[in-house]
Amino acid sequence: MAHKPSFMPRLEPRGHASPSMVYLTPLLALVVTLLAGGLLFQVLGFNAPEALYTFFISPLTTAYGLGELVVKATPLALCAIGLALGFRGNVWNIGAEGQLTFGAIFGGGVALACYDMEGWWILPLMVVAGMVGGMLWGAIPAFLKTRFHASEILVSLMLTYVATLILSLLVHGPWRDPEGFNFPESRIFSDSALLPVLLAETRLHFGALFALAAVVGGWFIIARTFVGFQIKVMGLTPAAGGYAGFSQRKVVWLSFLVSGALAGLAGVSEVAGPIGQLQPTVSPGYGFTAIIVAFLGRLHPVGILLAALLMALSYLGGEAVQIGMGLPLAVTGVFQGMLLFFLLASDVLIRYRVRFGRPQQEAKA
Amino acid sequence: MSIELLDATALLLVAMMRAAVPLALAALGELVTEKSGVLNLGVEGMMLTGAVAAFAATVSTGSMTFGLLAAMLAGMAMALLFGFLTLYLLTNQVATGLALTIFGIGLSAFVGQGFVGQTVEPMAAVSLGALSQIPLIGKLVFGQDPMVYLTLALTGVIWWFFARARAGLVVRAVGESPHAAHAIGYPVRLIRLGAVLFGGACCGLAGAYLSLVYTPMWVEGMTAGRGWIALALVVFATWRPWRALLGAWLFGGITIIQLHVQGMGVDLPSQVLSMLPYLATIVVLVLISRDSTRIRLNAPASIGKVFHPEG
Amino acid sequence: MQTDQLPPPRLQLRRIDKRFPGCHANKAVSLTLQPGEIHALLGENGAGKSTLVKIVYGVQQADSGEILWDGQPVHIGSPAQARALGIGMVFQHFSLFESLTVTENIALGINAREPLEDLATRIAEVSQRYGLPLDPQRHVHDLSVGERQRVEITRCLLQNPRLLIMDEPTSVLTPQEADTLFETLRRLRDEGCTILYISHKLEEIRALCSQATVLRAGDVVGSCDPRENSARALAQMMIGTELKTARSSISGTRRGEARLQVTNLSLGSLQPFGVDLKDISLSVHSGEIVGIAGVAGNGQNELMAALSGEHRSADHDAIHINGQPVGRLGPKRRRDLGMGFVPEERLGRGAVPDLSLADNALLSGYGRQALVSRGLISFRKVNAYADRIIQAFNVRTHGRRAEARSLSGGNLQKFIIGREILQKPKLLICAQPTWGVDAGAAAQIHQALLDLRDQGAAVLVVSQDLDELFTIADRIAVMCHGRLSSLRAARETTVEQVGLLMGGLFDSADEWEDDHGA
Amino acid sequence: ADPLKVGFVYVGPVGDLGWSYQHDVGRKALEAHFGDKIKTAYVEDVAEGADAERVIAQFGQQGYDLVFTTSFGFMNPTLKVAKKFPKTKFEHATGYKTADNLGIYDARFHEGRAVIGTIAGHMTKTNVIGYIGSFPIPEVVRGINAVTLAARKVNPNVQVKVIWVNSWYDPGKEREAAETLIAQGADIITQHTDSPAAVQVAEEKGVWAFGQASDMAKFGPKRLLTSIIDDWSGYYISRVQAVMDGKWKAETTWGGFKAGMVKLGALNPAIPADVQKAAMDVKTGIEGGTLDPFAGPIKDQDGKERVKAGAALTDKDLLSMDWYVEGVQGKLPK
Ligand SMILES: Nc1ncnc2c1ncn2[C@@H]1O[C@H](COP(=O)(O)OP(=O)(O)OP(=O)(O)O)[C@@H](O)[C@H]1O
Ligand SMILES: Nc1ncnc2c1ncn2[C@@H]1O[C@H](COP(=O)(O)OP(=O)(O)OP(=O)(O)O)[C@@H](O)[C@H]1O
Ligand SMILES: [Mg+2]
Ligand SMILES: [Mg+2]
Repeated sequence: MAHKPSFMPRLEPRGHASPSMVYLTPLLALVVTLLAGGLLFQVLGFNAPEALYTFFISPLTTAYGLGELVVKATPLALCAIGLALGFRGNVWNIGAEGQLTFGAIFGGGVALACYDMEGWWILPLMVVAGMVGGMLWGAIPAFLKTRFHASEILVSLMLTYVATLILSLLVHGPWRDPEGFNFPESRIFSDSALLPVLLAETRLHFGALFALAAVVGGWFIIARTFVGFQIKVMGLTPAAGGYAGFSQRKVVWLSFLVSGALAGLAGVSEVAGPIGQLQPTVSPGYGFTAIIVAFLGRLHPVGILLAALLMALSYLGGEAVQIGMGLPLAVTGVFQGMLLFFLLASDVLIRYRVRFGRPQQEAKA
Repeated sequence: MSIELLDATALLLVAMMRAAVPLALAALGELVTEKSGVLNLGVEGMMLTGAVAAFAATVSTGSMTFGLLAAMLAGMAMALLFGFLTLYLLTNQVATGLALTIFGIGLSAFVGQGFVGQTVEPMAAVSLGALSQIPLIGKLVFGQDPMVYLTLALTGVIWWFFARARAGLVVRAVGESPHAAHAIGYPVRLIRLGAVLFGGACCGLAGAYLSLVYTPMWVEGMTAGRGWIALALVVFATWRPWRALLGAWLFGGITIIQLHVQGMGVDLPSQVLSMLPYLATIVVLVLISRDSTRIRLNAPASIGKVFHPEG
Repeated sequence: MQTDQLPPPRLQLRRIDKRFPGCHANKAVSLTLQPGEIHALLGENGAGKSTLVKIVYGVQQADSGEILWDGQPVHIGSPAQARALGIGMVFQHFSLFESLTVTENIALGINAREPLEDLATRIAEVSQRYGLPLDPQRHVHDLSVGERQRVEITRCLLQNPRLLIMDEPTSVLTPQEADTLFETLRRLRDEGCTILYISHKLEEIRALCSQATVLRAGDVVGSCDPRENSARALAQMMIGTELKTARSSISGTRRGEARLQVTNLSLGSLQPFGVDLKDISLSVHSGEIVGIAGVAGNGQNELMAALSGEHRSADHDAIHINGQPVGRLGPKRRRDLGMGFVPEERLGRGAVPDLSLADNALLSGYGRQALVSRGLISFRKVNAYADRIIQAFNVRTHGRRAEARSLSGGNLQKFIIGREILQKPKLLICAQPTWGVDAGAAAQIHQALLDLRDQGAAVLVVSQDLDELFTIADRIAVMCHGRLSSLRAARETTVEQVGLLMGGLFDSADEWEDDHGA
Repeated sequence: ADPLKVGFVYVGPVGDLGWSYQHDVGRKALEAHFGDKIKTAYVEDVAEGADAERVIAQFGQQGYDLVFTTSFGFMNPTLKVAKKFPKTKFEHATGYKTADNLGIYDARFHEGRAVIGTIAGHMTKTNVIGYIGSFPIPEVVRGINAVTLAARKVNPNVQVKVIWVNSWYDPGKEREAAETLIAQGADIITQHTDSPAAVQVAEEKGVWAFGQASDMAKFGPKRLLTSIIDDWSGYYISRVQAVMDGKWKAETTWGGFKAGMVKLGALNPAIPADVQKAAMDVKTGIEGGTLDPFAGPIKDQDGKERVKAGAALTDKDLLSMDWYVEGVQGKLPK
C-alpha cells in the first residue's frame, strides 16, 4: 500500500456550514464545560454538582437575578453589536471601552448641566449626547485611518487609556460633587436624568431595550441592507469591493461611527442606569469583553445577544460561587477561560467533520 | 554639561531602557508569532503566567535561572494551548487570544495564592568595575541588568532571522500565504506552532522580568496592561524588530519623562501627563504610517485567518 | 508490455482515487509516463487534472491507489519528497508570496540550499537562457501575471527535474514566449526529462505532445496521439459532444458612435514598480470589438484600473464614456453610464470567493439591475438575476447558493461575463476573457461577446492570446511599456506583425499610423 | 444557633498585597477568633460601578448579618442596598454617608504619617522627601500634608515632591516613580499606593523608605525605616461581637493609633536613638490626645494662613481636604 493507514483523528471540510451543528455545538460545549469544570472543582476539593449549580443556575432563580443578568449583558451586547459590524468589514475597533467612557462623559455631562432642571427632554438629550460622544471618540481612529493610514487597532486602544484619564480628570476636578467632601464622584443625577426601571424590585432598566433595538437594527443592517452587504464584501475581499465601486473609507467611517455610537449608548446607559452618577470607573472592561462576545456570537446580532447573556452569567456565577462556596476569583477565571475555549473549539464542527483513519480506503481493503 | 546633569540623564536613560524590557520582550515574541500569520491577543495572560511561574520557581528553588526557565515554559504551555486551539481546531484567533488572557489572569492568581508577600533576591546589574563608573555611558552601556542586554541581543537575532536566515524566510512566507507555502510543501501548522511557542516563551520572559527583576514580588495582575501595550507596539513597529524595540523605548521613555515632569512640579494635572505616552504613540504612528505601501510589505498578509490544509 | 530491456516507465499511476466533499475528483485514474515524452493531460474545467497532478507532487494525498516511480512503489507525502525524487511542478494557481522577492520565492520552492546572492545570479542566468527574463530582486506583488508565471517556470527549471509537471503554463505568455518555452521543453525532453503538460490550448498540445490522456469528470475517457487528431476531435473527446465554434451572426462590422473615447491619458501607477500609462489614445465604437494585445506587465492592469474607475485620473476629460467625461468618476458612476467590466482576476476581484453566486450577482449588478431600492436589497430580484445568469450562460453549479470559490475557473468566468452582459452594457471592457478556460467554455464566451457586439454594444478585450483576438476582434492595438499603438483592422494584419509590436518595435511599424483615430 | 454570616466586598484582588489584602487579613482574624460561630465570605476584585451594587445586594439577599464594603466607590451602592435590606447591617469604609443599618469606618492613617514625617524630617540629608500618590483624593492629600507638616516641624527646609501614578497598584509604575524621585534628589521615599515596589527601589538605590498598609520590612531589610500598618482585625472583631451581643448601632468610627486601627512597624535600628524618641513622642502624644498633627498655625502652599495658631483642623476639614500645605511641591488639580 502506498499509504499507511492512519487512526489519527483529522478534520475533513464539509464544504458548507452544517445548519444543525450551528445550534448543537454550543450545547456540546456546555456539556463538556460542565464535565471538565466539575472535575476541576472536585479536584480542588469542592462539591462539583453544588458548584456547577451555584455557578450556572442559582443566579437565575430569582427575578432580581434575571434582572441583573440583563443589566450586565446590556452594555456587552450594545458594544459587541457595533464591533461586529466593523469586524465583518475588517475594521478593527478595539477601543469600544474608550468610546463607552466618552458616552458616559457626554451623557453624564448633560445630566450634570441639567442638574437643577426637570423635563422629559433631559433623558433623550443625554442619550443623544452619549451616542455623539462615543461617535466623536470613534471618529478619531477613523479619521487617522482614512487620512494617514494609521492602524485603527493601535489608535483606538491608546485612546481608551486617554478616555479613562479624561474621565478621571473630570471627576477629580471640575465635575466632582460640591457636597461630596471632594471625593472623586459627581453628584448623583437628578431623577429626570435616570433611566426608568422596567421591573420593580430589580435594576432592569431601559437600557435593555436599547440593546434589543441594537440587536434588531444590527440584524437588519447585516441581513437586509446594501450597506451591510458592502461591509461584508469589503471585509472578505477588498479588491472585489473596489471593483464593485464600494469605498473602503466609507466602511471605516461607518463602522467606527456606528460602533462608537453604540458603545457611547452603553456608556450613557450605565451612568444613567445602574450607576446613577459619574465615577472614575464606569465600566469593568465591557468594551474589551465585548470583543470576545462579538466573536462568540459569530458576529451575528442574535448570536451576540446569547453570548452576552452567557458572559454575564459567567460573571454572576463567579460571584455566586465566591459567596456561596468560598471559591476564589482565580478559580472562576480558570473556569471562565475553559468555558470560552470549549465554546470556540466546538465551532469547528460546523464546517468540518471529524474522521478517524481513511474510511474509503479501509472499506475497499 | 555638568557631571550631575550627565548622571541624571544617564539615570533617566537607564530607567527608560529597563521600563522598556517587558514591553520589548513581549512585543518581539508577538512579532514573530504574527509574522507567521497568527494573531495571539493572549499576551497579557501569557505574561502573567510567566511572571507567577518565574516567581514560584525562584522562591522554591532559590535559583533565578530556574525561574526564567519556568517562565519560558509556562509561557510556552499557554501558547501551546492557544496554538492547538487555533491551528488544529481552527478557532477564531482573536477570540481565543482574549480567552487566553482571561484564563491566564485566573490561572496566575490561582497559582500565586501562596506566594503573595514573599520576596526574592533581585537580579544584580552587570558591573564592569571602572567601566561602569564612566559618566553617562558607564551606567548606560556597562551597568544594566543582564535582561536589558538580552533584549537588545534578541532584537538583533530576530532581525537577522527575518532578514537573512532561510528559516525566517519560511516563516514570512507562511505568514504571507499559508496556502502557497502548503502547496510547495511546508508544514504550515507546525511552523506556525513554532512561532506561537516562541512568542509564548518571550511573553513568559517578559513576565519574569517584572516578577523577578523589575519589582521582585508577586502581585495579582502585576502586568497592569503591559501586554496590551506590547501588542500595540507590534503594529506600531510595522512588524520590524528594531522598531519594536524603539517603540518600547519611546513608550517607556515618555512614561518616565512624564514622571520627571511631575516631580519637577509642573502645573499640569497628572492625568494629562499620564496621557502623554499614549498620545505620543499615536502621533508617531501617524507620522510613520503615511507610506502605506511599505507597511503592506511588512504586514503578514494572512494574519488572523484560519488555515486548513484541505481548504 | 514491459520487458527487461526497456527502462521502466518514469511514472505510473494505478487506480488513483480522490474524493472531495460532494465531488469525486479522480475515479481510479491510471496513467503511464515514459522517460523523455511530453504527455498531455486534457479535460474540461473541473475534470480533475489539477487534482491528479497535485497528488503526484505530494500536495494532496490520494484516498487510494498506487504511485510507481521508475518502477518502484513510492509514497509521496510532501512536495519536498517529490522534488527529491526529481519531480518539478508549475502550479495553475500560483504558489507565490507577494511580499517576497523573486529570489526569495524561488529559494523557498527548491530543495537546494545556497546563498541568495548565488541563487539570484543563477535565476537571472537560467531565466535568460530559457527566454523568460526575470529581475531576481523585484517583489512579486509588482509583477504582472505573466511575469509571475515565469517565476514558477524558472523555479522548476532550476532543479533539473526528471518529471516536469506543467499545469497550464502558457495561458499568459505571448506567442513568442510560448515558442521559446516549447523549445525549452523539447530540449528537456531530448535530455530525457518527462513532461506532463496540461493546457486548454489544443493547437499547442498538437504541436508539442506525443501522447495525450483525456479526463472527463474524474474518469479517464481515452488516450491518443494528439498529432494525429485535429483540435476539434480532441475537444470533442473532452466534452463528449459536438463543439460549437464562435461565429458572428452578421457579416461585416457596423460601427456606430464612439462609446469609449480615451484621449492622451497619462497616469502614474499605484504600484511602486508598476508601469505608468503614457499618452494613451483609443476609441471603441458601438458594434465593434477592439482587442488590445501585449505581453503581460506592459500597463494592461493599469489601463484596466483607469478604465474601470478603480484608479481615477486627475484629468476628467481624458476618458469619455458615451460622450460623457468620466476621468474622475468611480466605478459605480461609470457603470451607470452603461459600462460593464470583467477583470482579469476572477476570484478575489471579479467575485468574492466566500459569497454565494447570488451575492456575487449583486456585487456589480446592484445599480443597473435595480436590485437595491432605498438601501434595501431585494433578495427576490437578486435571486432571479443570479438564476438568469446561471441559466443563460450555462454555468455548471449546484445553484445560486453555491460559494463562488466552489466553481471551476471556466464556470466562474462564464458567470462573471454573464453577469456583466445581462446588464446590457453599452460598453463592455473585458480582460483575459478565456484565460485558463476550456475549449468548450471559451467558445461560449467568444460567442457571447460576438453576440453582444452584434446587438450594437462596444466591446474592448484585453488579451495575451492572439488567436483569441484574431478570432473575435475587429480592430487591434498593442500595448508596450505603458504606451498603446494605434488601432488597426484585424483583417489587415497578421499574428506576426502583432507579435513584433508586442516585442516593442513600435516605431518601425509606421504603416499603422494611417489608421489612428479613425 | 446558626453561625453569624459576615460578608466582605473588596475592590481589588486579595492578592494585591495592599488594601484588599489587609482587609482580608482582618477577615481571617475574625474566623480565627470566632471559629464556628461565624461564617465569612468575600467577593474580590469588584469594580466600582454597576457591579458593586449587585454584589452587595447578593449578600443582603442571602441573609447575611453584617457586610463590610471596603472601598470609597462602594458608598452609594451600599447606601442603596442598605435601604433594601433593613435586616442586614452594613459598614462602609472611607465614606461619609450613613443610615440606620449603615455605619462607616476609616482609619486615621495621617496619624502614622505624622510619625514617619517626623522621622523623615530628621533623617533626610537632601531635604527632599519623595511621595508617590495614587489618586488626588482627600485621604491621600491628607497623608501628604501630615508628612509635610511633621517633617517641617523638625526640619523647616524639607520639601515634599509628589508624583501621581494614577493607579492603586501597578508595581512597575510605582517603581518608576520612585526612581524618578530619587533621581530628582529625594533620599526618602514614601508612598500611598499598595505595592512594596518603592521599598525595593529604595533598598536597591540606598535611600530610605517607609512601608504602607502592611509591614513591608522584608522588602527592604536595610532601608525600610518603619511601616504604617492598617490593622482592621480588632475593629472587625469588635463589630461582629457587637452584632452577636445585639448592641450593634450604625456608628461613625475614625480610629487611629489609640483604637489600634493604625499601627507602626518596628523601627529600623539605623534610626538614631534621639530620632526614635522624637518619633515615639509624636506617637504617644497623638495617642494621648496631647498632640494634633493638624494643629495650627498651618499655611497653605501659597503662604496663606489656613489655620491659626491654637486652632486645629476639624474632622470635616480633614475629610474633604483638597489643598497642599506649605512645603509640598506641585499643584493639586482643581
Ligand atoms: N440569497 C437569499 N435568497 C433569499 N432570501 C435570502 C437570501 N439571503 C438572505 N435571505 C433572507 O434574508 C433574511 C436574512 O438572511 P440570512 O439567512 O442570511 O440572515 P441570518 O441567518 O440572520 O444572517 P447570516 O446568514 O448572515 O448569519 C432571511 O429571512 C433570509 O430568508
Ligand atoms: N480542495 C478542494 N475541495 C473541494 N473540492 C475540490 C478541491 N479541489 C478541487 N475540487 C473539486 O474537484 C474537481 C476537480 O478540480 P480540478 O482543479 O482538479 O479540475 P481541473 O481539471 O484542474 O480544472 P481546470 O481546467 O479548471 O483547472 C472540481 O469539481 C473542483 O471543484
Ligand atoms: Mg443565517
Ligand atoms: Mg486545473
